[in-house]
Amino acid sequence: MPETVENASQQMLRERLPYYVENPPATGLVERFLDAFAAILEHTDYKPLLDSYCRTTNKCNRCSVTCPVYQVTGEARDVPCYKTTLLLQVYQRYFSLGGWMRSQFNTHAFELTEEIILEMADVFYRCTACRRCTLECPMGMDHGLITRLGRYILSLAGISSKALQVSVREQLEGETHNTSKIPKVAMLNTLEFLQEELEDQFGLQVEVPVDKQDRDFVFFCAVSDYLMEPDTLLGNLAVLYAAGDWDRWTIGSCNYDGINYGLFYSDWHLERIIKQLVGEVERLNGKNLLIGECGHASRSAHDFVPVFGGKRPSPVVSFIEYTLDCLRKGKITLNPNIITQKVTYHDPCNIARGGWIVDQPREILKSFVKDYVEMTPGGKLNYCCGGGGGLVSIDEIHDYRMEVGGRKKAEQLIATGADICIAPCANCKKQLKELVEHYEIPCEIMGLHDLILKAIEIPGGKSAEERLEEAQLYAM
Amino acid sequence: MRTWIDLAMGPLFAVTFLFMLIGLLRHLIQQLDTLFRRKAGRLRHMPWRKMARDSLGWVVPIRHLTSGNVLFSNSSFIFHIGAILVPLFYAGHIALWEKLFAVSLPALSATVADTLTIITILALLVLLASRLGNTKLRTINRSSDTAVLIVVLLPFLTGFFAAHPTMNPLPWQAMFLMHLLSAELLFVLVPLTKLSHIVLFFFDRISEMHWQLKPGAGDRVAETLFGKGAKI
Amino acid sequence: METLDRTRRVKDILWVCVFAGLLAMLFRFIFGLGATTNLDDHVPWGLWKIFNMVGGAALATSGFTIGFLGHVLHIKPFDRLVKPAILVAFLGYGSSLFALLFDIGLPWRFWHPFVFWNPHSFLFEVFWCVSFYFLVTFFELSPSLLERTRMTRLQHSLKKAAPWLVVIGITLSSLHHTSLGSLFLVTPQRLHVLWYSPMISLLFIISAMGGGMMLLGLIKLLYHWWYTPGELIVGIQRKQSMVCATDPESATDGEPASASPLREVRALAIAGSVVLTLYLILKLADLLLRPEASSALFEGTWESWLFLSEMLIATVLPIGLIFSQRVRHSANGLAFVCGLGASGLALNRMNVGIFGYFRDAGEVYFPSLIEWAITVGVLAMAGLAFFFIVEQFSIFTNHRKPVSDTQLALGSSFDRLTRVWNHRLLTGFERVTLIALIVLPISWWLLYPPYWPETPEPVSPPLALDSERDTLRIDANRNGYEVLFAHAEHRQRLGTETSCTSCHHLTLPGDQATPCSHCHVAMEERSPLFDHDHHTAAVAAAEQFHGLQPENQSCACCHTLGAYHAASTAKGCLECHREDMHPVDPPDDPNGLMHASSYHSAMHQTCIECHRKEKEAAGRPDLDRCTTCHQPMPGFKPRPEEGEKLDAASSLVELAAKKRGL
Amino acid sequence: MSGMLIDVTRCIGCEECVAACVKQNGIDPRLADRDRATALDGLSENRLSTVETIGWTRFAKKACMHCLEPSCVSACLVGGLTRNELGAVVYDGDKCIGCRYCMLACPFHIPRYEWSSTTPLVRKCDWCFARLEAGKPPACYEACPENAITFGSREVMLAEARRRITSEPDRYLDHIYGESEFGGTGVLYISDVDLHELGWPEQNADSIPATVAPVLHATPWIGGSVLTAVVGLNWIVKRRMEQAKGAEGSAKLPNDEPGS
Repeated sequence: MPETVENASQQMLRERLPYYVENPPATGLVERFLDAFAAILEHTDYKPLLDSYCRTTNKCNRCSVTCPVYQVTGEARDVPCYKTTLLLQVYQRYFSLGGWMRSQFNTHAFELTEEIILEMADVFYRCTACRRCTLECPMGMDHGLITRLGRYILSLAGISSKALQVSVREQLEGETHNTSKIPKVAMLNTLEFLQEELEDQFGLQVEVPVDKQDRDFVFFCAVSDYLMEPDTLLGNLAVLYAAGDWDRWTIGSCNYDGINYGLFYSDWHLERIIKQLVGEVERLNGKNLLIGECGHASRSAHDFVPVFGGKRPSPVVSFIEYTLDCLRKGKITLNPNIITQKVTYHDPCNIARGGWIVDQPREILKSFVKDYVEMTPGGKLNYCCGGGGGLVSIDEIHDYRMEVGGRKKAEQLIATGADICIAPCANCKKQLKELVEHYEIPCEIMGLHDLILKAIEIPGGKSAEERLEEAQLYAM
Repeated sequence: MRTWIDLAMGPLFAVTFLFMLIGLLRHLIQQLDTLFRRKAGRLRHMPWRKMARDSLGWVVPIRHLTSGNVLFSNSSFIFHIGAILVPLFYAGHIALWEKLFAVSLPALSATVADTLTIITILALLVLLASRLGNTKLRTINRSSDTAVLIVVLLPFLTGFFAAHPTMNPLPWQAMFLMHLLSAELLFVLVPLTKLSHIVLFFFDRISEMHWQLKPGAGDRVAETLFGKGAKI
Repeated sequence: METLDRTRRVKDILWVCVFAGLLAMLFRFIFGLGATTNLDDHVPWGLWKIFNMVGGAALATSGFTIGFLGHVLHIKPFDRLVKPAILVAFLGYGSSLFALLFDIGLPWRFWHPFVFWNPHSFLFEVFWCVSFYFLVTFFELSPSLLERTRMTRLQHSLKKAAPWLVVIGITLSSLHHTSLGSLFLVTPQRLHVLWYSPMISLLFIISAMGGGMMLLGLIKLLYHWWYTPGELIVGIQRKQSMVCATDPESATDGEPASASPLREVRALAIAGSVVLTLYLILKLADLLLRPEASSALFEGTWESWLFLSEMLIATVLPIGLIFSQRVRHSANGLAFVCGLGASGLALNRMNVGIFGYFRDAGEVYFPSLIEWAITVGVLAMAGLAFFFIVEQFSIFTNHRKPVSDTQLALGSSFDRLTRVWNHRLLTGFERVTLIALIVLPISWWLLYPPYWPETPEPVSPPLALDSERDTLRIDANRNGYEVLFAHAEHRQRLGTETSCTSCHHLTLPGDQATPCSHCHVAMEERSPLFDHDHHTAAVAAAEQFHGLQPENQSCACCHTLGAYHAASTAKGCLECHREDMHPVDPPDDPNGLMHASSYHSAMHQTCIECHRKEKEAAGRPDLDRCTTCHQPMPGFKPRPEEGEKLDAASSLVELAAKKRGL
Repeated sequence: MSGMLIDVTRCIGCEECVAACVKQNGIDPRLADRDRATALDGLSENRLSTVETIGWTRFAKKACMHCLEPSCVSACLVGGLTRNELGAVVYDGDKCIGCRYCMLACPFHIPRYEWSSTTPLVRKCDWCFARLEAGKPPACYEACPENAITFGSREVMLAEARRRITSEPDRYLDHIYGESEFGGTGVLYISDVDLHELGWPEQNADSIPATVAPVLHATPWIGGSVLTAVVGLNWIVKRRMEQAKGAEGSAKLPNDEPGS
């Protein structure tokens, strides 16, 4: 495509928002923004939401007290209510009767300018949409939802994080249909590697069921696990084998990526990804979706498969729920005296804030970990790791994530003084590892199933102690 | 003066009170309409119990009063006690409700009503001060936030003076007229400003519902903006 | 898109009328007929019964006339007008019956005429025919309403029954229109002679047929003006109108599609004016046959002017105009003619039903605000129903696709220039509730009925001439029959000082000098005695409440804290006036606010009791008869205009004077 | 068949009869007093009889005339008003739906309506029918001090009226009002003044049901004739169209579109 000469607004966009604009279209930013907003209000049903928020904003500043970003920076622009007002002002001025009337009568009413849109883009991408502020707001305003809507409008207006945009394009329109461009071959040989690992760690001859029809579970995990977190997958396989459910699950080969970046910034992509997942489950005629250890993948499946999944959406089970279920039924046994270090648990926002997965991992951990310490504030009100909402995949804002986003989480980790911190979410693990590195915290970040892998007893395989000695021998 | 009072007590009261009732009813119906008509098909997975527990948590917000901006939250909570009890159960108003709705509510004794009114006025002043004093609050406050506080304060102040002639600087009829007019101003502003949280407060956990997005909407939006078969 | 704005503005106005009407209906049921309407015993039938019912039924006759021409005679342009005619008939009769619910005193007994019969009454016959005809129109309309449902079997059977329904409809209509007319036969002397004629039934049905067709023409023109403006411009060969497909049916007629609506309206107007000429001839014949009517025509009274204007509007003007070629071929001309015909018919019904009775009723009736609100509200509801049915079902056009005003154009409707999200600011729901929010409070203020009735000025008691103290001449109702009360003689006979208390209540301070009429102010009603201003001044002055500011503090002495404006919270009189007030008339209001009895009963109570007791003792049997005290005043001259007819009366005066030896 | 004779020359307008009527019907006297001034002719829901006066020298009691062929009975569509065997026109509140046609139909303007109530009924003098059944005369008859009102069977009253007219020819006009007016009424008046002055309708008018009867009996015939005419026309036109259709072969019937 010949390098067209870029007009002023395009150049300004390139230098103000370097990693948020791929190729800025020519027309004015304000018109694009208002067009996008009008189209959204017409076809989706956000209008009642914005109406009721315009009516009940109380500006009482309670939400700022709980926001991890504001507690660190203390700036006015980080108050969640301020961010929401930016968007609500535009809605009230251009899309409500009162706003139109006010603009007719007083001359200096609110007018949307490019500067305000840029400020919106900057502010919306500082927030990780961890929704801690929603629990504190007396009027129940969900600033996470408004941030998402703001990003959605910006994405339609041409401003959205390049990293997310590229990976979603690959996932939806690329031929590998996953965010990390892992071809099917690469996935299959990772599975072979896991089979060998199982064999030498447990001495089991098993074959990972791929593309099997009419299974109870269709397994989806964050596709980056195939590359970066093999032992979590190993833990998953171990649990499945130990529970004897080996023939009740399968992995789809056409679409094996549970990641859904649409949840962070675009309903349109969210829906199309969910439709891909549901399509895969229907192709394999599976009963339910089994989601691996990934915060936003499990939430986007759990919350949005029923919404976009058509008439009879299949139920969604998180792997943590599945493991707890097996533990309770005694299908798997965990050796309690393997893990000696001090262990703590970090609640990924996407699964804990809604109160879905909070006590399950704790029950599992307490069953086989001797020294377990709880983070304060733990459970539903836990702090965000700083990398949520797709910020972790933007490397350019590494220092923002370290200094501002993850500061509170780092203090929490130091306060617990744990050796191992369990974070059942790919993004959280990546961010926490960077945090640990940045603040030199003597703590190791692992997935929940990495720990289970160490302590699991598989009948017919090597016992947990033998594997522990082998690992220590190997380490020396 | 007497004619002004008759006007304020008669037709003006009827019009503004009715305006408030219908305005709040309109907000209520719009919320219910959104809940049951627009999102009808997608409400299977609404965590109703969790929503009820959270919003009830705000009616008796012990957990919330100890965290965050303590002064602001506590004075707001105390203000709300007085602001709800006094107008409804004050002896003078009981006669009004009996005339209008033929319902006889139990009346507050005079001393209790007075102390509650004083506490409410003080709490309001604290709220006003902290809204103006706190820099963070001042940046994000719209002009209507402070104005609404003053509009709420006026009826309590004038009502208190009207009820206690000894402390009343103005003649009784003037103070009574100001009490009526300020109350009617409050009635008119209730549906138009954030005061409509009288009704919308009970829907404060409604944003759970708004996560139930509309299927197929994304494609139509993209089609509207970029035409058929738009690429990301 | 602009046609949508045109209908939307009309719908907003209709919604305003509907909400005002709903509130008026609420008041009608809460406060009853008396407080909300200007009807009274001399004008029993008012706006709802005459305009909505009689007028509404007359204007909605298009159903049976077009049914006759279209379905029975299969005349060319009318057969396509059958469905709109049925819709107009259904909505017309529906709104009339609904408005009737508010007119009859006990609307929850509307079913009584089905059970309790009185075949001798015309209203019985009207009731049966109108309710059955309403059912017939409903069944005739339902095939087009069921189009969009899957009940094809029901639809098919209804279509098969259609011709029979039309026939029954025509007979029922002819029956009830004649008896609607003969309803007014029952008032020979009350209805003005111009309209009361033995042929009134025939006149009613002929005028109804004419006016009904004119109204249908007007409504069809309005429909096309709203929904397919393109087609109305005759002569300009417009291609398919941009909003919705034109009438494919008419296209195949070989006529240019754009001319078809006018052709049908022209046929209606001509047929209507033919019937109206027949009506004119009958009317003139009726006038000639009844000499007293033709003489009353040119007396220049109210009724004669009303009659002439009615004939002018209903018959002479439309017939005259329809002859001119220019009017017949222009949309505005036809609309004017049809409008004239319809309004002339409505004026005729109002003349017969209301204006004709003024002279006999002796008072002029003008509907109250609530009556107007309910009438307009009911018609607005019919209008909104018309819009809804016309948009959702194919009534005027034959194709299935309904025209709806909320079509969502796929293109974003955000107008870049004016930066306004045009006509999406308010969804339909918000728009209607916003109108309610504005209209209901204001109409509450305007429509709140004054309580029944403003109590009339009390008749002030007579000039009792008490000052003379010897003989009192009390001319109670100033009719020349006065009472000669010999005050001195009574005092003499009953014992001088001790007898005062038998008539006066001397226990009240300063009672001696005050005349009776000082407290007994009203002739018939009891009058309150409590004087508020006197008390506030006295309380402030009295040292007992020393140092209190008159303006504020005196209230606290009687009223409870806080509720100063309510009389109910005040202390009773007896709590202060313990000793010096003894309640003559037992206080019936709880806090003892005293009322003086009416002057009439005050006088009679004291006098007649003694007279009855003393009758035997004094040996005068006629002591307690009215005429003993009430005598015509001497020198009473009957008012001059009575003239000689009353010579017998004057003899009576002398008779009485002689008897009293004056 | 009872009758009531009212002698206008004897009546002095003391309205004792009205007070008795109010007491008998259990109406609050204060309301009656108020309506005395407000009602145009003194008759209202709280005052079922009144005394009309002319020049304050002539008075006549005015209430329901209890006609022999009452126009209100023929008008009421639910049969709420009936004339019973004693000749009194009685109102049945359970049947009435409040259409108020009787108030329009009565030539004497007598029926009154309870405008101030939300469940209104028609109010009218019914000759104290409860007393009549108990054999006692109406309350107004007993209350009149000047016995200007006499009550008994209608023939006796007519005979009494003629006796009085012949005995004092100069005192009375030679006309018994109510003997033949509107087909004869139960209440008869003899007076020295033409009653039209007091607002009664003209003297020689014949009964309304009689004048209206011919039109009433004609309605079934009108209905039948219209029905036969339309059916006949329909059949004729249908047949002619079949022939036309038969002649033109398969041309579509002009009115054969879906809507017909």
